[in-house]
Amino acid sequence: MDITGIPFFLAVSFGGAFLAYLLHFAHRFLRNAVALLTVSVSAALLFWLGDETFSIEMGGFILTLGKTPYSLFFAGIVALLAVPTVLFSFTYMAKEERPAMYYLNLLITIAAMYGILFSLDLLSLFIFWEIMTWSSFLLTIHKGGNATKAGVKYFLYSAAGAYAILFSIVILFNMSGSLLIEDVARSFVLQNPLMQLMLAGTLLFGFSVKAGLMPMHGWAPDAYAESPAPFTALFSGALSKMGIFGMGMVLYQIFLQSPFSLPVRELLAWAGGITSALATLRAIQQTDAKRLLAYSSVAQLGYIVIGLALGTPLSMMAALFIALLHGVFKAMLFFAVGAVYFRTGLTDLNELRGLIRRMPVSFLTVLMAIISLANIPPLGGFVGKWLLYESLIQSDHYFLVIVAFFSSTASFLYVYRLIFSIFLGQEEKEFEHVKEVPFLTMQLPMLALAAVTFITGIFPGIVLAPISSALTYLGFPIYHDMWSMSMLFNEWGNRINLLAMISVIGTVFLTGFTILSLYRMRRTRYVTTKDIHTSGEVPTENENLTYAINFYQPFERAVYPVLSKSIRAWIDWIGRSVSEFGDFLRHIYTGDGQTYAWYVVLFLTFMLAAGSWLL
Amino acid sequence: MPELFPLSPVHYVAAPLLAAFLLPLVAKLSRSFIKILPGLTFLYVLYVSAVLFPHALQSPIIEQIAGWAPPLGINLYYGPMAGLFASLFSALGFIVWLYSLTQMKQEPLDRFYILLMMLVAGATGIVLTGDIFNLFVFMEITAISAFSLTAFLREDDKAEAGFKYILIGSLASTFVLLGIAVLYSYTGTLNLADLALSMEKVPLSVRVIVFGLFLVGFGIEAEIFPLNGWAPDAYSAAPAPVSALFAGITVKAALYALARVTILLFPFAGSMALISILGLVTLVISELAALHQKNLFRMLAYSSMGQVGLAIAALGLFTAEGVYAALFAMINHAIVKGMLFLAVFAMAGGSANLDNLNGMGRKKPVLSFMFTLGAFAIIGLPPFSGFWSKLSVLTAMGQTGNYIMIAIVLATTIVEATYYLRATGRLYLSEGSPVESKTPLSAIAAVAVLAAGILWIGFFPGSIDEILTAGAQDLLDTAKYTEGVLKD
Amino acid sequence: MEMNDKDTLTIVEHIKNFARRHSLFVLAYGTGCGAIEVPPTMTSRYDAERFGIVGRATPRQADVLLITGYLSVKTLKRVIRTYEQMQNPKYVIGFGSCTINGGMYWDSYNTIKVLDQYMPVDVYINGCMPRPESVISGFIKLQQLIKAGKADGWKKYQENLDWYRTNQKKVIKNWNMPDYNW
Amino acid sequence: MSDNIQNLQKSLSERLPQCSVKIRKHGGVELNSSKENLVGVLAHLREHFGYRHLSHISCVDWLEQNQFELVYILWNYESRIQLFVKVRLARENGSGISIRHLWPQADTYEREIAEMYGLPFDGNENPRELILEDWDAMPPMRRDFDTRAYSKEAFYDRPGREDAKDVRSVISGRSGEEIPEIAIPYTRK
Amino acid sequence: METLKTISGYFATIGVAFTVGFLFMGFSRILTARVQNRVGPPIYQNLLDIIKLWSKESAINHGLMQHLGPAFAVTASVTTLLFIPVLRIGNWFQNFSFEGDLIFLLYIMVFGQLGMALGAGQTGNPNSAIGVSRGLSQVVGYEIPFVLALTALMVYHETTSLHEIMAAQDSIGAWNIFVNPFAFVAAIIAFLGMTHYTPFDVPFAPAELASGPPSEFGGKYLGMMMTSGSIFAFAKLTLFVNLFLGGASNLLELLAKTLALYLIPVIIGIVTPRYRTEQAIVFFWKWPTAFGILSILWVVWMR
Repeated sequence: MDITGIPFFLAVSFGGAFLAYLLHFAHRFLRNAVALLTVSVSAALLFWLGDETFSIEMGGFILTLGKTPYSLFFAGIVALLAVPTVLFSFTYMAKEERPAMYYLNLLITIAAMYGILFSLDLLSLFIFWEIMTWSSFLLTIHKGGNATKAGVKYFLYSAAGAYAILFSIVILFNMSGSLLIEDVARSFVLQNPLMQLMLAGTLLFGFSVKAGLMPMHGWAPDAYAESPAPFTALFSGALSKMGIFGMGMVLYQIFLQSPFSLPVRELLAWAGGITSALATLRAIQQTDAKRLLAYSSVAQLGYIVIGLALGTPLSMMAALFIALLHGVFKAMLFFAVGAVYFRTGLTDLNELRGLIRRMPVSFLTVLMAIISLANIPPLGGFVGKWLLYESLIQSDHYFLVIVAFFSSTASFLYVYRLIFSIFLGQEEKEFEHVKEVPFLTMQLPMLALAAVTFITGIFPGIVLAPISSALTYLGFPIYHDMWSMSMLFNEWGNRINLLAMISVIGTVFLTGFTILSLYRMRRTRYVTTKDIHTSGEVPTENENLTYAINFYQPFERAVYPVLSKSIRAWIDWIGRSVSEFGDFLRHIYTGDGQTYAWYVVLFLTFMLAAGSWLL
Repeated sequence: MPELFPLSPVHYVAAPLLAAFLLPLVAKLSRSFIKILPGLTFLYVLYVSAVLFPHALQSPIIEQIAGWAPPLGINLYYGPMAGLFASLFSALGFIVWLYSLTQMKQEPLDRFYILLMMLVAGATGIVLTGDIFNLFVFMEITAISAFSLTAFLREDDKAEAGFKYILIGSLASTFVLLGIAVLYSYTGTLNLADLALSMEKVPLSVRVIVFGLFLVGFGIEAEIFPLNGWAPDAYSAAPAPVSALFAGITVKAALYALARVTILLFPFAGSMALISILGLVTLVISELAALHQKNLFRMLAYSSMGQVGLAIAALGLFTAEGVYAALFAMINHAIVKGMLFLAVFAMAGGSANLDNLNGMGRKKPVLSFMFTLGAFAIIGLPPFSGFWSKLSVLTAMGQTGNYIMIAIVLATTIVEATYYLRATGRLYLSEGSPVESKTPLSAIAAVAVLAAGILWIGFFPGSIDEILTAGAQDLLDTAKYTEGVLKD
Repeated sequence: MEMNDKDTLTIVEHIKNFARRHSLFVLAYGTGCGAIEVPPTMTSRYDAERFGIVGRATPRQADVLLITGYLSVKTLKRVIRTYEQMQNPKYVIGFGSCTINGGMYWDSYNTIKVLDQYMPVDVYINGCMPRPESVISGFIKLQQLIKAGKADGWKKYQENLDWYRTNQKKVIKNWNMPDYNW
Repeated sequence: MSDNIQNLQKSLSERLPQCSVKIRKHGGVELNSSKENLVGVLAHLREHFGYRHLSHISCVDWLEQNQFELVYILWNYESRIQLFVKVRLARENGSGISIRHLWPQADTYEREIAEMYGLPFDGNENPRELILEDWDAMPPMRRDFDTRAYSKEAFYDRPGREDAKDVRSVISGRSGEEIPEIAIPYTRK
Repeated sequence: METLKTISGYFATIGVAFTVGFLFMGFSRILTARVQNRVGPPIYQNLLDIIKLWSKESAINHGLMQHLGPAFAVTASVTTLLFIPVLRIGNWFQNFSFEGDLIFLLYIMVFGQLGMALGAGQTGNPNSAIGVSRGLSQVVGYEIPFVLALTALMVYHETTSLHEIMAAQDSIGAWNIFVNPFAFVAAIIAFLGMTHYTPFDVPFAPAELASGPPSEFGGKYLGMMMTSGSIFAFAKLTLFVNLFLGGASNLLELLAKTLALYLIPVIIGIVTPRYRTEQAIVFFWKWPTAFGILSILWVVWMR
């Protein structure tokens, strides 16, 4: 088999999954080694992936696989997160039950994501999409208990999305007679505009479910909160990006020529903006670290959708850049929260506190990640947001700028709450013996990703190069003077020099830090966090004065009119109503033989009456 | 054929019936024969299938009973479609036997196996026969053994369910018999092929009435809404292996009969649309009814009805793709639902509450895995068999431009996913009674065979493509059927 | 500029000294009736801010601890705690006769009588209660002491910590406070 | 008003025959109860006489009789008549009965009395310190506690006040004014 | 030589910023005192405070993050300053202003706040945490009108570079305060929030929160923060002058313009009581935001 071909690539990915599963029964170490090897080899193979396409017939349909620059970029995201995820799982999952199942599903999920990306036709995309859905569903319910509920919710939302996609696929197939995206796109433009709108609408709806776009985000908080932490990193970081991938494909490969393209994209951009704003507000309310991050993910994906929907080269660059960066820093955050959970068994922000001296590396990871998330220079997050704002302003979306900026600023609130509640505040006696997580399997993935945020902050060109080729593939004009290795330009010709920026920030920071450290160094004392000014009181050992509960009460009061309504509750209500209606329908089956006999007779009478009437 | 004695489709019916009559005698000799004989019978029938089915795919085998040529004599029509179903039935019979070896403990076992074999024989007879009265007889055989099996566990509520089944089932027989009588009075023939040719003798209004009678009669066995009231009770009352057979065999046989009769005798557009709509209604209502169901077997029963509704909806399209899809859905359903019934029974036993699944993921990992597999397959997730069947249904609908139907089917799939995943999730709940119990190998083997089928079709849907295409052709091509039967 | 015996002060230290005495951040520990005398001192009528005297709410930022009246044993513990949390150099002003000799609470079972037994007091302002004028004159006295380098209570406290601790522990039975380490 | 008090006294005597009821000179009604009846009486007053409000629990140290007297001051918002329920308890090894279940605020008063008089309350065991901190001497509000001696012993005196005399006696010595008996400082005999 | 000159330019900028910053703060204290019928401290009082704080003999911290907090703060203020063109002409006070743009400035300004918030968080003092909670909430309030105003300016001038916005206001008539008064109103109200003067000083409310976030900072840490605060005040004022008043061509002009601008929050601060956090947020989202939207509509109409 050609080792640069897609089949080999997928064979490695899927085969590794089953091999790891089988080897679990031989030895734990072997399983881990194979799992790590699988993801690393497939990540490495991405570099040598050949251009040729590959077709196979299955059930009367021709499935075509092949790579495009666009899919390669997303595959890069997957690979970038898959390796740390698997590495992080080793120690993390050692405590959990059914590790074999976990690795099987994890690796299948990863492989299915590659499959989605390398599908050139809609059906194989759908097949891999569903494989990804069920394997991630199984991962979500891995913990059992509450996770089951969350998992089912996730699956149902996903199923709604997936079947919307399938609906369109069937119709598109019927129209064009081919499943290849190119052919579909070609015959798509020949349809009447309303049909185009319907099809693109259902497709976009389906993909946006995975991306967690409001109002279809209801699964995200529960699923992210309940799934095992390493997988959550992949879930939020890479899996949700599949929705973005699909939306990009639909918008720019199929739907672009339609007369409805522009209004739909405009609508989508607003949906993204509103999603980011509302999800940010919800994130501020959360008291569970993982739920907080879940809402944050929804919000961040909202940004990506904004950029994706605007469709200017700059905005697309922004969208894809944020897609990568969000994957990285959200993975860091989920890893760190997972590390904390691993050591303390807690994710409740009201109970955690003061871990900074116990888990400094996790703290550093979270710090880097939230600086990146809050778009503060000099880390990578800033670059993405800069591109996004510039593109928004230059494409005359002034109010969208405000919405985006609002949620970006409001995101300081929840990131601060996250880092404060977990790591800062008074140290708790309960956590006295908490140790930092092991280096190789848990710290290393976190630190490696932290390094990525740092490097992309200085040299975004590393990421912008593949993005540019991906965008060129999608048909965007990318001029080579839009960016250089460490400089960005907007369409008005203004530039921002990231290298100068980091030098200034770095120099000033180091100077300030040195002055602070050296000046009266010997008279500077460390005191414990119990030694604080509390009107002269000494907090006893069991007293903890950290202010964590209802942390943003004033803010919540200010935005109460918005927060008092819930889309999720509304959708849940619909679900409940359907369920109750089903319950009601069950009364048809009374359990009484006479009734059933009457049904038969009445049905026959009805048939005969209808027949005679028709005649 | 270099056999000791010539194999013929008759053996499908004859062998189980013979074995059923022999069983009480054999039981006198040794108790252990009771268990072995049915297995041997099913194996033999499977062997017959293995030999005959490839031939049937090429050209239908038409067997005349007692040497009388049609239309005077009774004939068996063993075409691709019939062959497919007959093989499927005997295979399911074998698997259920395998499963019952250890899981079925309710005495008298000999009577259980007699009824089992009669059920299979009757259903196979429905599929094979070319004579409409014979069809009625076989239907009665099937129905009576089904009634008895429903009440086999001999508890009050089971008896009640059995009684309901008898009540409704006898209505069905009455209507079918009435229909046959009317047809006979007009045409003077009972042979299906001959009837098909002489249908113009029957006035249109009578045809409509007879169609209505047949629809109700077969519809009751095929679980069409609102005629399926018996089904939830019967499924939950019968021992699970029998329920698996209900889902896999009786319903399929009735569906076959309905399809065959409708296509041969009542090929007007209205009837097809009606069947399609009825299928959709059945699908929607059963899936919704299953949504809140706490009783596992009832849940599976509703789901069964839903799946049959899906198949009927596809069948009602009456295009080659539609029938192909319907066949695919039926096969998929027979395998998957059979497996689910068996797996659930092996895990939760007769107690059918959903809570009994709690924590099974730890106690019985293999069966839980199989259940999960089955649930995924029936929801229609790739790469399992259900996906391809559902996809073929959808494309068939798409080709006729019925986008609304597609939407309805997909929407019900979401409902289906809800309750199946709720059940799947239960498996992996942490709580649950910590009772350890070994599942016997035979049960696991039976379930595993079906699971292998799911995976096989899932990964190689092309492998049954040929059979299904031939089956669809066979069903739709009425001219070929009548010619084939009447040429001798 | 009046030089004390340390003529060797460098220019930097002069500046420091000047800044220290003209920027006094006051933490008013409002015990007893003296607390009510502080607001007029700070506000329009007496305007202590013209001397650079500003109120601060936390001991970490404050230079001057203003003890405005009698101290019960329970309060004394908090005052000591607060004093120890202040950063060097730090000054204490005892305010009113209660801090000097117990005042009207001289025979109470629960109030200490002499504050400088327990912590170093740089300036006492007598009176019961002293008026704002006296308070300001007390502050000016403190400024003079700082200028002369004599407001060195914090050094004394460091040097004689054991003595202070003995006295403190004599009245505060349950001594459960962090160590004083600067 | 006085009618009301009369009526109250009458109905109280009828309903609570185990207590002696009398009208106080300065308004209000006084009710003497025994320790055993106390909780029942208070509950009765609360439920049937509208005494919803417990204003205070006060303690009197009858050193000479070797008794503590607890005074429960109740208030009726409707009739606006204050009610004093008094109960005498043994001074040494005596104990009161907690009425926290009737009035939660009683907890504070009971803790104060327990701390200041050393009188424990059954049902309010081991209360946290309320006002004093780490007090290890005799409860300071007992009449046999000598505050001056304690203060002399515990706290440092600034030199220069050794000859301190009572201000009033100095003045009377100077002017010949007679000090009323009530103003003479209490000294232990 | 050129390098040396450039580097000395940085230091000169920082020096000027610091000096002007503390003088302005001293001035505001005097002004407040006069309004309250007091004499008030000398104008250099803030310098004395800062020197005193730096001359403190001891300092305590509760851990590395508290140690880093003031460093973050000073990084934010100095970086902001260095990326702002202080004067229109000459290259001494330009520093790095060609390398960044307004959006960068918006975000780097938050850097210090986040650092301070983290530092304050580590102290474990509940007052600090409450202050931070209020402060960050308030940021969300005032950033909205501020960004609306900035967007209006950026769109009007079709640039995100502060330089070009400044260059476009070459005559008094072209000053943005006259061209787009709505933007100015929105931005200046946001500026009130940014400066944390009353009525928006609830994060630091001394009587209520013991000065809020910095309540555990003393000695050199507080000194660093106050130093940084002085520089930051000047940087923000210069930014506003550049945005709305056409920048300045010499230091004197800059002083006059910044002082004029500075008087606005000071005078409003003297005479107003304090908003609660949610009131402040709602206020910011009401009037200034309305002005901000008007300013954008104004720009759209003008183009």
